Amino acid sequence: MSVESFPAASAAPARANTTVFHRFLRRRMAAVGLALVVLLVLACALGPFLLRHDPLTINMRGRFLLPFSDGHVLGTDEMGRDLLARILDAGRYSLLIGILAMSISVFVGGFVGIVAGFYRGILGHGLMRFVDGMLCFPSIFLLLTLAALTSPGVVTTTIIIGLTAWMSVARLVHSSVQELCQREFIAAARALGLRDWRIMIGELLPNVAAPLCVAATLIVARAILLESYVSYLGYGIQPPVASWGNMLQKAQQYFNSAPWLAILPGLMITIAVAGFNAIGDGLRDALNPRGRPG
Amino acid sequence: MTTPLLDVSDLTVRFSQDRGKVYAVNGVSYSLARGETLAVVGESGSGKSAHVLAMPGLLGTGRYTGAGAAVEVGGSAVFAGKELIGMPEAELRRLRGSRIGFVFQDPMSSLNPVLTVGEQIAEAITSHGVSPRTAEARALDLLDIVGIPEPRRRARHFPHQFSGGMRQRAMIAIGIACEPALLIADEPTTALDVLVQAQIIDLMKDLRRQLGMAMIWITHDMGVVASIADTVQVMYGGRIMERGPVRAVFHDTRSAYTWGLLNSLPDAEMHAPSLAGRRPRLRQIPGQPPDMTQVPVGDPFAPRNRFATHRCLSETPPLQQVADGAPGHLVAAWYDLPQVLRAVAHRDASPQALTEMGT
Amino acid sequence: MIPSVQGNAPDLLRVEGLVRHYRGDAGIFSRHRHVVPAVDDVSFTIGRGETLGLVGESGSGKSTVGRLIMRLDDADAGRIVFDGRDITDLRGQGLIDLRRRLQVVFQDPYASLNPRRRVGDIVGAGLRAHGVETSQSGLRDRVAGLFRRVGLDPGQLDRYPHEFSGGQRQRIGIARALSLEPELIVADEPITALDVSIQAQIINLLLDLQDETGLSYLFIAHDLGMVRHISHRVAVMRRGRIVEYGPVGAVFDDARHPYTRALISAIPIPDPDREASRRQIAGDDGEVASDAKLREVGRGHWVLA
Amino acid sequence: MVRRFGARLIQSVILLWIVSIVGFSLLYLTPGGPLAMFAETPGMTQEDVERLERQLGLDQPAPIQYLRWAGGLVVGDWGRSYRDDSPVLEVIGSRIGQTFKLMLAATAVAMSVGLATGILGAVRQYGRFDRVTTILTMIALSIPTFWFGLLVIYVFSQRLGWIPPGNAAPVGDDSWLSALHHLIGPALVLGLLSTAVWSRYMRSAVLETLAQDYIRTARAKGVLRSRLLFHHVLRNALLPMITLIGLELPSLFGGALVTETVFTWPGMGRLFFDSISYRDYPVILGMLIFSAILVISSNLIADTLYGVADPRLRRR
Repeated sequence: MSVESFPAASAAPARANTTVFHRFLRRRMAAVGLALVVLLVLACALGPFLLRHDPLTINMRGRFLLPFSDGHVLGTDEMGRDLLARILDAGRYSLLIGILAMSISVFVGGFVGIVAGFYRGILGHGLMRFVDGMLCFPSIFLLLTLAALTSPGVVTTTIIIGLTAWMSVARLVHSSVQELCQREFIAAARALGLRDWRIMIGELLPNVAAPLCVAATLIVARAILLESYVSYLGYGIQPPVASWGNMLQKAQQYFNSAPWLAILPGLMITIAVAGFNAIGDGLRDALNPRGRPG
Repeated sequence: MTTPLLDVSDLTVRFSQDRGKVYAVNGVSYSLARGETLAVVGESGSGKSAHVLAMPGLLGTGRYTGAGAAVEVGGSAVFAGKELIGMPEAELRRLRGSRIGFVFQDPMSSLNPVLTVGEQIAEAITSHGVSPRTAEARALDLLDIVGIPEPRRRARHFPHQFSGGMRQRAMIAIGIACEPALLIADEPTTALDVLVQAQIIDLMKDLRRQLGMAMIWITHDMGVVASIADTVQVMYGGRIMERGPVRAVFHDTRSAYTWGLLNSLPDAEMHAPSLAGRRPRLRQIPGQPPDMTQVPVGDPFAPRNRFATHRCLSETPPLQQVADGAPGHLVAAWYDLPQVLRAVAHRDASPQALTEMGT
Repeated sequence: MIPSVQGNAPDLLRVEGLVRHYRGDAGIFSRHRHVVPAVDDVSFTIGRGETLGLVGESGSGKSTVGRLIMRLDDADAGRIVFDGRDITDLRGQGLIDLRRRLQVVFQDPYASLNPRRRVGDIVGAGLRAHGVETSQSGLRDRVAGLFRRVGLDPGQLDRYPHEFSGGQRQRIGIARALSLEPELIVADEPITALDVSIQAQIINLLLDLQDETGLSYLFIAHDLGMVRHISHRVAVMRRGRIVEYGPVGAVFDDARHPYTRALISAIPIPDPDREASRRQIAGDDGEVASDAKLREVGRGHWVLA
Repeated sequence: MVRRFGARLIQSVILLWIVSIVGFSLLYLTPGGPLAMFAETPGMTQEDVERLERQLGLDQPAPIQYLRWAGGLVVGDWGRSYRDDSPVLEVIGSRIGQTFKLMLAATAVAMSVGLATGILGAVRQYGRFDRVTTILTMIALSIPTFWFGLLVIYVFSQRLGWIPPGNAAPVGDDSWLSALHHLIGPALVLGLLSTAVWSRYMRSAVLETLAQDYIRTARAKGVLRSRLLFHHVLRNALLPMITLIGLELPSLFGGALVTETVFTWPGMGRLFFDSISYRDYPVILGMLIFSAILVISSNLIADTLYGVADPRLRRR
C-alpha cells in the first residue's frame, strides 16, 4: 500500500513556538495585571511576617497618624493600629474569600453547565431555566438578603458569594458545551460507544477548561468586589477580623479628618479587582487567537 | 503588442501573526490582456487568493478591515497604467467597484444581512458618483441581466430571502455594476451545488462576452478551469508552477505538480465496477502541503515530487517559456517532464507503475 | 418491496422506509430555527464487502441518512436492520456493543478530532472503552499498528491534532474508525474538506482497507466522479428521497431519472476539448410526486417514477 | 414575528413562575424564618408568637403557603409589611419612582458615552484613544461603586462643594433644577460601571462586524469610508446592543441599590436595607419578585425590538 514519505509528514504545520502563555504576556494589560496580582498575593501572604507592626495592636496614643510618620508607612487608624499591617492582613481574607468563592462557583457552574449542555432534554432545559430564573435577581439583592438572614462570618460569606455567582459560569459552560456537541468529535465519541460520563469528563471538560479559566479569574474579581460591599454594609466579615470592605465601614466616619483610611483600602480593592480582570481579559484573547489569514 | 490590462511583477505577500510569519506569496509575475480570462488554480495555502486580493488592497491594508494579521505586500502590479501597490486607499477605493469588480466565494456571508439586495447593488453605483435615482434603475436592470426574475420585487428583499444561487447572481450584479475592465472572481462557485454551479458558469461566460471584460477566476477545480479559462496559471507554495494557454497546460503538461493534479482525478474510463478483484487506484500525489511559515527555499513542490533533483530542493527554478511548447506556455521546473515521463515509462514498461508516483 | 441486487448473499445492512422529519422550530424554548433536510421513505441495502455511494446536493438528506444509520439520531419511521438484527430502537448496552461493528468517518478533519487530546488517545479511546485492550503498553502497540495501517508515523502518537495537516487528520479519523474492527463504515463526505491532491490519497486508502479486511462502506458524497470511482452501487438522493438506485455502471451510463442525468451532465470535465463538447441537460424542477415509487428498470436498477 | 413574540411571552411566564418559587423558597429556607424578629422582641411570649404564626398562616405546610402567596401575587395582593401593615405593592410603588429616575439618568450617560467610546476605540483599534479607553474601562469595571461614591462625595461635595452630599432634594424644594443638581452625583457614580460595559460591548461588536465578509464586499464596491462605517458597520453592530439593555438591567438595578445607600437616595435601595434589618419578609420578597419581573419584562421587550430591527427575524 501507499505509505507517504515521513520527512514530508513531519514537516506539518508547526506552531509550537508561541504558546498561550506567550500570547498572554504580549498583551501589556494582562502582563501588568498578572504582575499586580502576584505582587499583591505575595505581599499579603508574606507581609505580616516581615512587618514590625502587628495588625491588632491598639495604641490609643498613636491614633490617626499620617502616612510615613513614626515608622508607620501608611499611618494608623482610629485605634492607632498600623494601617499597612491591617491592609495586608485584610487582604489575606479578601483574596482568600475571592478565590474560595470562585472555586465554589466554578465547580457548581461547571457541573451544571456541562450536564445541562450534554443532556438537552428535560434535564438540560430544567437546569438552564433555573439558571435563568436565578439570573433575574440582581445578584446584590440575592447576596444581601442571604447575608442579612444568616449569621455573618468568613465561611458563610464565602459560601453565599459562591452560590450567587455560579449562574454566569453555568451559562457560559452550557453554551460552549452545546457548541462543542455540534462538532463531529463528540459524535465520533458517541459512535465509538463511549459512555456519557466518559464523554463529559474526557472530551468535553478539557475543551471547556479554557473558558472556565477565563470565567474563574473574572469571578475572583467579582467576588472580591461583592465581599467588600457586603462587609462594608456590616453583613459580611465581622471585626476584629479585617477585610478591605469592613475597613471602609469604619473609615467612612473619618473621611474628613483622615481620608487615607478610606482611600487606601478602596485602592487595594480596585487594584486587586483590576488585576484579576486584566488577567481574565488577557487569557480570553490569548486563548482565542483571531486574525488568521484567510 | 498592446499594453496589458494588468502587469504583475515580483509580487510578494507576507502575513505577520502571533505564530510568526506566513510566506503566502513569493514572487509572482505575469500579465493579463484586456478581455482575457485567467484561471488561477491551486490548493488552500497556494497563495492564489492572497496574491489577487492583495493588489486592490482588500487584504487588510485598509483601515476598516479588522483583520488581526498584519500584511506586507511587495513588488509591483500595474493596472491600466497605474501602480496599485502603495497606491493611497482613497484612490484604490475609486478603482474598486468601478474598474475592478469582485465576486466572492460565499454569497451568504458576503452580502450585508440588514440591507436589501437592491440597495446593495445600487450602492456599488452611487459610490462612483452616480445619482441614487439612476443607480436604482440600473440596479433593476442588473438584476434582470443576471437572470433574477421579477427584479422590482426581488430588489426589496434581503439576502436571506434568496436561495444560494440567487444570492450569487446578486453578488455578480454588484461585481459588474459599473462594467469593470477586470472582474476578480474568488472561487465563485465553490460554495454552490453542481447544478447551480453550471448555471453560474454559463452566466459568467455570457457576461464576459457581452461586457468584453477581463476575468481572473480563482478556483481549485480543474473541471471549472477547463470550462472557462483562456489561460491557466497553476500555483503552489506561493509561486506560479506553470502557466499558459488552457490546451497547452492540459495536453502538454510541463510541471510535475500540474501533472499530478490532473492525474489524481478519477476518470470514468478507468473504472470497472465489480466486487471481485483489485480495483484501480487513483494516481495520488504523496506527502502533505508545504508549511508556509518556513522561509521558502527551492522548488516548493520538490519534497513531494518523485522526479525532483538536488537542484530542485536548493534552488528556485525561474518561470520560463517552454522551449518546444506553445507561445506563452511557461513552467518553473529544473526537470523536463515529458522526457522524465518517457524515461520512467520505458524503464517500468507499464503505466501501472505510475499509479504510485511517490513510492 | 426493498430494492436489492445481491439477491443471494444476505445483506449486511438493510434500510427500509426510513423517515426523519425535523420541525422548523425546535420547541418553544429554542431561539434557533433549524431548517434541516428530512429523510422521506429511504430504502437500500449494503452487502458485505460492498460500497454503496450515496450522492445528492446539499440539503438532500444524505448526511441525515448516515446519522440515522449510525444511531446518532432517531428515525421517525422505518427500520434499520444490521446483520439480520433490527437496530432501529436499540439502546443501552446493546447500542454500545453495536458500535464495535458499525463505525463512522466524518467530513471535517478539523472538527472531528478533539483538539485537547493526543492523537494516540483519540485512536485508542474506543479500544479502552470497550475493554478490548486494557494494558497501557498493549494499547500503545495496537494504536501504533493502526497508525502504520493508515500510513502515519507511529512516532507521532503523542502529538496533538493541530500538529497535523488536513489529510493526516483524516487518516487519524480513519484509524479511529478502524480501531474496533467494524464491518461497516459510514464515510460522511470524507474527502470534501480536503485539497484535491490529498483526496486521491484518502480514496486509495479506503480502497486498500476494503481489499484487506472486506469491510463495507456507505460512502456519502456530492462529488460524482469520486463516488463513481469508489462505489459498487449508487443511490442518488434529492429532497429526502432516493430518485435512482443501482449498479454504478447502470446509473452513470444509463441514467433514467432526469435529475440524475442533469447532475451527471453538469459536472465540468477537466479537459478543455471534452469540456467544450459537453452538453448540459437542464435539470427538472418538478416536485417529486408523493405517491411516486421506485420501479425496477433494469437488473437491480431502480428509478423513482 | 407574532409567533416569536408569543413564544417569548410563554417563556417569560414560565421564567416568572420559576422566579417566584426560587424567591419563596429562599426566604422560607433561611434560618430563623419570618418570625425570628418577633421572637427576639422583648415582651413577646411564646403564645403571642404562635398566635401570630397562625394569623399569618405560617403554620401551614410550605406548598400551601406558597400557593396562597403566589395566588395573591397574581391578583395584585403582595401581602402587607410587618412594620406598618401597609400593602407591599404600595410600599414599593412609593419608592420606585426615585430609583427609576436614577437608573434612567445613569443609562443615558452610559449609552451616550459608552457607545461613542466603543465605536471610536474599535475603528482605531490599538490606537492611542483605544489604549486609553481600554485602560479606563478596565478601571471603571474594577472600582467598588460604593467607594467611588464616597470619593465623589468627599471631593465634589465636601471639598469643592459643587454637588449636594446626598438625598434627592431638600425638604420643601421641589424645583426640577434642584432635583437635577441632586441627581448629578449618583447618576455619574451609577453610570460609570454601565458606561464601561457599554463601551466594551460596543467595541467588540464593531470589531466583529469589521471582520465580516460583507465589509470586504462593501470595500470591494468602493463604498466611501463614512458610508461604510455608518451604513454597514454600525447598522449591524448596533443590533446586538438592543439586547444589552435587558441584559444589563439586573446589574444596573443592583448598582442603583449600592449608589442609593451611599448618596442616601430615597429609593428602593434604602427601602431594601430598612426591610432586611427589620426582617420585613413580605417586603423583601416583594422587592425580589418586583426586580425579577422588571428584568424579565425588559428582556422580553428588548427581544421583541430585536426581532423588529433585524430583517432576518422580521419576516417568517
